[in-house]
Amino acid sequence: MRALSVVTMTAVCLAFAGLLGLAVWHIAGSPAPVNLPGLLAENLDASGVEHPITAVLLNFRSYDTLLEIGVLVIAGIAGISMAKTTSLEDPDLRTSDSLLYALQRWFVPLMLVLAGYLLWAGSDRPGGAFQAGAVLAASGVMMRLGGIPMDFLRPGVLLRLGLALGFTVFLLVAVASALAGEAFLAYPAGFAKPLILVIETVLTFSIAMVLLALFVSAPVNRAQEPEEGEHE
Amino acid sequence: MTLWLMAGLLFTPLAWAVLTLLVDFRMGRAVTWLGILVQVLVSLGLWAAVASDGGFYYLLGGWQAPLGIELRVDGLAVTFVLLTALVAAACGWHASVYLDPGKSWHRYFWPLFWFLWAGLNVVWLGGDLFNLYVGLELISLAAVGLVALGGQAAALRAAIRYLMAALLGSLAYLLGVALIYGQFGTLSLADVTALLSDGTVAAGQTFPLVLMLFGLALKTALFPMHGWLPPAHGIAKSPVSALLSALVVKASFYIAARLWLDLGGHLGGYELAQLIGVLGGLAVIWGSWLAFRQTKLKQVVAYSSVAQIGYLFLLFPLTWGVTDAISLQAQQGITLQVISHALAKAAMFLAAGNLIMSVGSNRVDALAGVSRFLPFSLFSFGLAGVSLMGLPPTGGFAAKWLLLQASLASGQWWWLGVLLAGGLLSAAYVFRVYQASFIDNTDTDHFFHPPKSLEVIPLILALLSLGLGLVAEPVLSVMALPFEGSSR
Amino acid sequence: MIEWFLDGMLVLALLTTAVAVLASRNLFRAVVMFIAFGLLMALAWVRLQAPDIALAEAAIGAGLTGVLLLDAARHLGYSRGGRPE
Amino acid sequence: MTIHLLYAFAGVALCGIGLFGFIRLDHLLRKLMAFNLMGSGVFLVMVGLAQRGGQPDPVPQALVLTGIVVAVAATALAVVLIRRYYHLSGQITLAEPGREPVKKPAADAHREGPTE
Repeated sequence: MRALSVVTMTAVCLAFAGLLGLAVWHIAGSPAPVNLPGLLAENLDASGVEHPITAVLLNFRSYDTLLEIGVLVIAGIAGISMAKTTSLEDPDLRTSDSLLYALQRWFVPLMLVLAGYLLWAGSDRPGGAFQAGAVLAASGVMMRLGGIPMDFLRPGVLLRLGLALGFTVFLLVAVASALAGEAFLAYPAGFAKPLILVIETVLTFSIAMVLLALFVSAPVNRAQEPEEGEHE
Repeated sequence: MTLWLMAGLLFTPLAWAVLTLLVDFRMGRAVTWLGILVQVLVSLGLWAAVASDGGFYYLLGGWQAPLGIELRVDGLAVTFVLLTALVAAACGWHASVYLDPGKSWHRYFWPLFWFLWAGLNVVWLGGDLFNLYVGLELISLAAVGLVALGGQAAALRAAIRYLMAALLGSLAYLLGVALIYGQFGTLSLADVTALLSDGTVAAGQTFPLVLMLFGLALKTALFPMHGWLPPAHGIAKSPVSALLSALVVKASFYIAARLWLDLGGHLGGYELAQLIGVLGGLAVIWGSWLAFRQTKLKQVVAYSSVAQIGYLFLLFPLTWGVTDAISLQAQQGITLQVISHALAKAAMFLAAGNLIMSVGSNRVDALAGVSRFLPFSLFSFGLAGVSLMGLPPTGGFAAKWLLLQASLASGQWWWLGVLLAGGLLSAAYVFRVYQASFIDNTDTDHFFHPPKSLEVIPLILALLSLGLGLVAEPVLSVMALPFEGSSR
Repeated sequence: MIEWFLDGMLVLALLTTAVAVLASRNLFRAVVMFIAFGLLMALAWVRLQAPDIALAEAAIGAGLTGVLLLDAARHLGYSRGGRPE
Repeated sequence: MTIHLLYAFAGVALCGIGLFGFIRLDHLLRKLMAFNLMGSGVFLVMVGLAQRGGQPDPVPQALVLTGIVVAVAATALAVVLIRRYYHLSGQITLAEPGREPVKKPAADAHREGPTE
């Protein structure tokens, strides 16, 4: 019975991959009728940044990015809503490893520098808030594994402020131009570059914070609620 | 003015999500009341603006598609924006009384609630395929977070199952989007439609559309992919269940319907349309039967959602290869079905929550004798049930009447059986609950009486669902509003 | 021609590690293979002229997701079966 | 056929492998990894297919960056849920733990506040 279901599943997955491959092959046969990269290159000057991907993420399609940060914040909220509240200095979580210690001594400062560079590079070459935020979070994880307590990651008001900061700044910039009579998320003429830089900086911080909070909030509390109509 | 309304509509839910994240439950409740007021007023204003001046494309950041993201603000979209404002306001109000402020994790209800609302508006207005994907993920993750909030193992199992189904669905949709972008070089749905209609791109590549529809059907819990829905909707807190059943599953269906109406004529086919219709029909019958067999009250309501969602998928066969008049009739029927089910199901879940709260058990047979104590909640439950059955003059009746006419006019008489059987079976499961509540049970006299406001909210929603049939004409007229396409 | 060979090898390695992630009996091993897969993906993005994604994949895909899964695997026990004390 | 298209086909294969793992494996962490493999496959198709002419296209690259962040958010949420679920039930699959125990009917129902 189980063998039969494996065969069926394999057949289904093979059929799926086959159809998908066929579709890709057919589509690749003719060029796309809309030349979006060309259009992008024409409008790049108006975007305020030189790196096309940053221009797409934070100007042309900034709405996607705003919502995406929202998704990240939701994950963060769900994470801290289940977080353990008693103690972050759980001895179990501390890894007393000399290798890790050495890594921490040498790598953490290096990673902080790298995060700063990635953030700064974002406007004209590869790099940007996401990469920088991830690197920042990774250095935080390393410090955490080394046993540094990180009290600010307790589910308190500080953590929530940190989660919300990047999103709030982004949202305020978005609505400010709308109040001035332009479209939501439009940057005022001439201010695109500094505003994008500000947004990227706070986003880096918030992204790192969310990712770190999700890592730290190992959910081991007993807080729980009975199903409606069930008794404890 | 309209521009400010749009900015308010996009800004308010996101801003309130952040605000409520920063404060505790009680404060969040007060802040939320204000936010609900703002959002309802803005939604009403936008609806009125579109009703008087017609729809338009809203360019985010001032960039035109395909470079930027355009929102499609038409009559149907603003109708759903208004519906969302109504139902979410009711659920938010209910939750603010229903949830216990003493439990620390309930403070996170409010930010998730507002993110969910924001995501729903993204979907109703979305005109960009990738933006819709992000909107769907926003909704899914917020919904999963709400189901899991403070829950025990069973709630977590339901939440994880829901999350896995939602993730697979989103990925299938995204894969379809990737193929569409490869083929057309644009992500704007309007552009893709235009390229197909003027023959720049030859039709015939069905697979991307099938992939997207599969993903969306999984997220809408179409039979036989409905397994994740009853546990998740059954175990969540009642206001959350109401939001999920009334609005969240409609969001993925709405995208599927928009895709089908725009692209189905070029990329779809008769067999595909009939297949989806058959699955919808099976969902109606199988879901109703399972609803009849459940022993827990909220499971009855959850399986009833599986059945009622089935009706929606009759849109696919009834709009493929038929005349414009029949297609419009089917679309109107489905729109009414979405609205009336949203109102009725929200009423039903909220009323069910009240009933469970007062008898202290979630079993159907525990309701014995409740008819003497809770006429209001029971009455709301019944009124909502009447709309689900499709008796006149409810919105459910108007919807099914239109679908019936469309089936006959297009010669697809076999859907009549589905409509008839679905109505009878839903009568069966609603009466079963009623019968349980009227069994005279003399030995118990300890029912908890919920606050009056909790009883009023489902009653209002049920009455709205009931009255929808009487105002079907004006509600449907917004669909025919003039739509001013962008300058392209 | 040498380019095609190298890319072919990379694709082959990607698919092999992907299968290894799913097939390995030991959960811990599977996670390690998953991290290796993430690093190979970063290489693939470089070959696709997408350095931004390569950076993000290395930092997020391989790095953070990997650490997250490793930590979870440690807590859940390395294999199927009962909970560790 | 360009190198980019080769990677698109690698993405197709990854989608197939990931899908198989996703529906076949019961262990939740493994399911999650299969989901991520499938996601990588989708991203490869997206970029590889769009760049089939050999020129880089920043738009799908930006979309994939967004997609990666969304995927990591979903993964992190799933890990949190799975760990808590494991902690509360000792289970790492979605299998039902036998039939649920039969509850006593309403006879023992007692008065409860709005929080049940």
